[in-house]
Amino acid sequence: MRTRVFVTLKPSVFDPQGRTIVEALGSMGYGAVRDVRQGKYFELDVDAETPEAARALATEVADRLLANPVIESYQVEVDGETPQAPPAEPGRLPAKPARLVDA
Amino acid sequence: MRTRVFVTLKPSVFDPQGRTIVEALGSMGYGAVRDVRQGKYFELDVDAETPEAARALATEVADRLLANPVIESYQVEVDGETPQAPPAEPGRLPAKPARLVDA
Amino acid sequence: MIEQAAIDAHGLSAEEYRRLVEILGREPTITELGIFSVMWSEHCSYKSSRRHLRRFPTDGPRVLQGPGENAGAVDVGDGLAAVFKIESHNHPSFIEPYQGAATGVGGIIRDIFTMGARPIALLDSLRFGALEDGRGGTRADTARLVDGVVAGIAGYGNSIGIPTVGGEVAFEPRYAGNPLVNVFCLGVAEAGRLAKGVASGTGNPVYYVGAKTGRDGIHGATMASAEFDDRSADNRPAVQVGDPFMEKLLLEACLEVMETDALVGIQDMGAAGLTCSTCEMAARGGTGIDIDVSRVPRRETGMTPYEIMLSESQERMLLVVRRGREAEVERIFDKWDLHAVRIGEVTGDGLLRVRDRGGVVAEIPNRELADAAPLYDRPTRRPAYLDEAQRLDASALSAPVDLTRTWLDLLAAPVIASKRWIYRQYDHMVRTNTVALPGLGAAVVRIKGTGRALAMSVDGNGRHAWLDPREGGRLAVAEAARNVACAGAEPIGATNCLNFGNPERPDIMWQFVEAVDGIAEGCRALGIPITGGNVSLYNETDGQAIDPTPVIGVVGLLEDAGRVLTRLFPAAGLDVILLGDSAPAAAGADGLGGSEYLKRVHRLVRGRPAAVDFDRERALQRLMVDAARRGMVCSAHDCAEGGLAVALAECCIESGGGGARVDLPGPGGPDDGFGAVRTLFGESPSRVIVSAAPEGRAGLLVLARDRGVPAAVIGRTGGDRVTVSVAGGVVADVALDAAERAWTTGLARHFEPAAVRQ
Amino acid sequence: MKFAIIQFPGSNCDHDAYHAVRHVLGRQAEFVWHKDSDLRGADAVVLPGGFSYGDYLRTGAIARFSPVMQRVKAFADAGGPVIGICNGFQVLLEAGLLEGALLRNRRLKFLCQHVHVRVEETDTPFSRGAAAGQVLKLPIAHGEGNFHASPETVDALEANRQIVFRYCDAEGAATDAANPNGSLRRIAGVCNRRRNVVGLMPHPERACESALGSEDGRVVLESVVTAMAATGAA
Ligand SMILES: Nc1ncnc2c1ncn2[C@@H]1O[C@H](COP(=O)(O)OP(=O)(O)O)[C@@H](O)[C@H]1O
Ligand SMILES: [Mg+2]
Repeated sequence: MRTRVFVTLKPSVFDPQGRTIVEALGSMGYGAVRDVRQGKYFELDVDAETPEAARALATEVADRLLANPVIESYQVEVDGETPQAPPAEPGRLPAKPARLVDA
Repeated sequence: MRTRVFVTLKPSVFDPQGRTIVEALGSMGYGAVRDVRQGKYFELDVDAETPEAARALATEVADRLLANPVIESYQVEVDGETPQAPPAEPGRLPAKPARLVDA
Repeated sequence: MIEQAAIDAHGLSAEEYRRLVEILGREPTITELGIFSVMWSEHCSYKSSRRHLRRFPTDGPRVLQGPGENAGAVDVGDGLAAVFKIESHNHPSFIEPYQGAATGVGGIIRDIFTMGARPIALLDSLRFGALEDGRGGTRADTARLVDGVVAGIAGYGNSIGIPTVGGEVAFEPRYAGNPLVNVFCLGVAEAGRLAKGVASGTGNPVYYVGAKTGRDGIHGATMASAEFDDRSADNRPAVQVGDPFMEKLLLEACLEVMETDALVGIQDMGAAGLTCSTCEMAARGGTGIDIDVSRVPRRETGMTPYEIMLSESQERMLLVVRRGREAEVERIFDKWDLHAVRIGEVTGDGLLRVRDRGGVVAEIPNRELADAAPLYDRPTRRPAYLDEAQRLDASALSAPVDLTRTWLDLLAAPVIASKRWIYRQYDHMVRTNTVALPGLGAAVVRIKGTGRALAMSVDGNGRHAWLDPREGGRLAVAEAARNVACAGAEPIGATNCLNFGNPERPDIMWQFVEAVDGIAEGCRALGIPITGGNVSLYNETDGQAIDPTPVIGVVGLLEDAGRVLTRLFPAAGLDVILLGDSAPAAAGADGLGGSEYLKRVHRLVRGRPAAVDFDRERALQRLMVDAARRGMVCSAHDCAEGGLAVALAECCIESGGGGARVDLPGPGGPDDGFGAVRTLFGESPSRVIVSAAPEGRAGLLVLARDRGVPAAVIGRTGGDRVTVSVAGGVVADVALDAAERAWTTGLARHFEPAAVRQ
Repeated sequence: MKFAIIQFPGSNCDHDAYHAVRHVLGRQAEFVWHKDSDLRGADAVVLPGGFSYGDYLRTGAIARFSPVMQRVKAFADAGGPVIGICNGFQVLLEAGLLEGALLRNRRLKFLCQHVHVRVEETDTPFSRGAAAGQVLKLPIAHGEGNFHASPETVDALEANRQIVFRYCDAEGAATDAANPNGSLRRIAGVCNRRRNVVGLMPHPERACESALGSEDGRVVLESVVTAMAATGAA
């Protein structure tokens, strides 16, 4: 089952890469890009019966390996799973991550 | 306007990070995770009137800077925008990215 | 009115608070309370250690800058100065190994270029829990820590382009909950142009340059002075992400500014950030400083003056510039896409005045703030464990039957085995000065434009110090200096990093005082001045203190970079000569106390480490330097962990000389069954294995006799085996490739397959 | 004969290249800041190693947009010799002056060590001084040197003899063990079709003096000197 994990630096943590990218974009004439934060994106192929089981496994894996809970938050998404509140519009991630784990 | 860009290695490109993660997971007892591909995830704050304008700008930026077309594909998402075909089920990314640029 | 709760929260004692009110002549504002709390923290004020550090010898003919500035400096000829210092980043590295180690590297590099020196070398001294058994933490935990710390040092050092050319690493159970990450940095400056962290010249503008200020590490300084417990999770927001790219720009821009004479003073913002840099610079200049925090570039919104003053955001510098030269300085920073902001000016009133949009939020006499921190003479008591721990009766043990197996086993011990897995993750060649690669002995970098080179070694054995803190300090000085002398360099200066537990515990304080005295004795005896250092206390987790760990960094000068020596036997058919005592003591535990052999074979940490005789040590080191200068020897390696047998194998491994066959004198007296063990694996100090060609040999033996250094030709290089006999009888004999295999895989095998969390 | 050494923010082997050219080879060298828009009449251009822009986003991804790169491109289009070392190689790939890309090393770790490469092609300005098949001992120091390109591209590189350096063992044998980073077909360095632009991961400028463990890198830099001498610039 295809499962996605998004890992981002906690909002309070400085993101040097993002800052450098914004500045580069500025000098390239893309001043309209006001801010950039860079994170990691993982596509997992999980062997699970149900989306719920896939989510549980992916969450555990994200927690133990994919994300560094000290400075990062993560969010898990499973194909064919109806997301938790807040209900998202079609075709996009919830504006606020469905399950933001802020260890 | 909040815009997201996902950059992933093309399927044809070997992903040493993903491979290492799968192996590590295997040794940690997570054999159920059959495959992992690691990509990059960017959150852009774009100054634009419409979602369409934001997408256009983000796409240009992804194309010129954020992704390397030789090895990577990217996908752009804009808050409050209805995605292009294939229509996606609620709350998840289209199984095939909406606009996969495979230069 | 400040409540008691606030005072406690800031870790100020009632006495300290009384002193603070007395200095101000009134109750402090909350911003002032915060400022005092960080300046008077152990980390910034050295209140427990300062009076003891005064016992270090700190002057000598070459000393250009002793303790007190951002780093020390010694004269290395040609009008140049070597600027160096060592710093710890232990607590942050435990909380977040990669970022903690990375920002530690960034911090010490700033200390060096702040002095106007171009950093050219880094060394790292690391301590972790046991890799081989899970005591005090699982192997996996330790492996992950090591992996993260090494990656963090590499990530920062490689990016900024300063080679990490050497270091040391050890694994002991007592570091499991509190690893040590000490980083040494050395730079080269024009002796006449050392920059100082001083604010002088009333009316001169004060500039802020570098990264924007965020809520990073607020109370980081006090955190680094508080024991860990389960609540230390709450400190996690104090974790910072290093930005080596920003620091690279800062480094280049600051050195460019220093080329001009527009700069009055400069200091980096490290622990206690803007607070520490402003008040220390003014205190040194005997001036006042007046800044407005509303001009400080901020990364986050709604930051209070308190937060801005206490923030420990990385990669920030404070400069005092000559009035009228502002444009010039700003232009240089602009070139590097850095934006220097004028945040205030130097005043004559001796006060640190902090404003927010004009309004005064803090006003503190600088000198008192910087220098009047209460100093403590903490009580000491000899630890109860010592009597038992120091007792070692060899006759109660059974000596191993197969010494060859013991030998191989020791070669595979993580502390002895090749550290290649670590140093090949470090760019140790950038700047093309590295004339002795890591893994070959002391690190040696040439000084371009001169014929000279500098050798460096960082050493310290916590196990020795735990068994005898004073001797541990003496041994650390002796080994670091010996390593440098073995490269052919004359030791000319030292720095130290003192890693201990909670100084409020008398037994810990005793360890500290003893170690300091041992280091002082050693440096005096060898004539090596201490030009600076760092103290890291409260290295405890849940009441469990680390092994007392004094780490010494010694810098040596090679007049001729072309004459550098390494451990490697360069060819077959050379004489193998042992400098120093070859005959082990007849009986007893000499050389076995606290040894790697005892730990590995008998699982014992016991006895007294063999004492250094500094007359012998000095004679040996002077002999080494002269012999190297005169080209009498082809290689040199000191006997350290694992003793003579391990050192001999290390001279052969990966060398061009093949193996070696040596014969050693037996114990002078009745053998208690441990004679051969002591000869092979005993760790008595002041011994060096050299190789020499026939021409060099004769001269060396004469020179050694004149200097009163025992020198014995014990064998020859060559063949594909390493063989040791005692009094004519072979006691251990190993195939070189087997020894090589044990030594090269001993550490690396704990980290394959490539580790986790990228 | 003058070398231009490009300095990007974060370049850190710029002074090493300068030292090798100026003090070892005894040739003229000048630094060119990335914001400059002229190459000071240099006869050859060096893009040095390091971490331009911290290697943030992707190695070389941001540096490629520096103003000076337009000049470098024009210089290359006019047939001028350009060499990219390590990060410089990565910049040339991102800028499209060379074909392919560099991924993370297969074992993910940064690697600093001496390796051996075989000189596959001797008709580039940076290899003409070497003998075909000559084995060079050079240092590498990178975390992302794992050369990759589509099968078609690699076949084209082979067909056009654009693979200039390949990892090998000390005897020149093509073994997988000798491939430090997992590069496709053990590619350590390539050139463009016109053969005047060369990029490689190993550091020849770190191997120009015996005191540093190898002098094998000299031939790479000396080649371009003779190449230019041949064209009259000397
Ligand atoms: N953490 C490390 N980082 C870099 N180099 C290291 C590290 N640990 C050990 N080394 C290198 O490995 C070699 C052996 O280290 P060590 O066993 O401490 O030598 P010695 O016993 O002579 O002090 C030295 O050249 C040292 O610089
Ligand atoms: Mg050592």
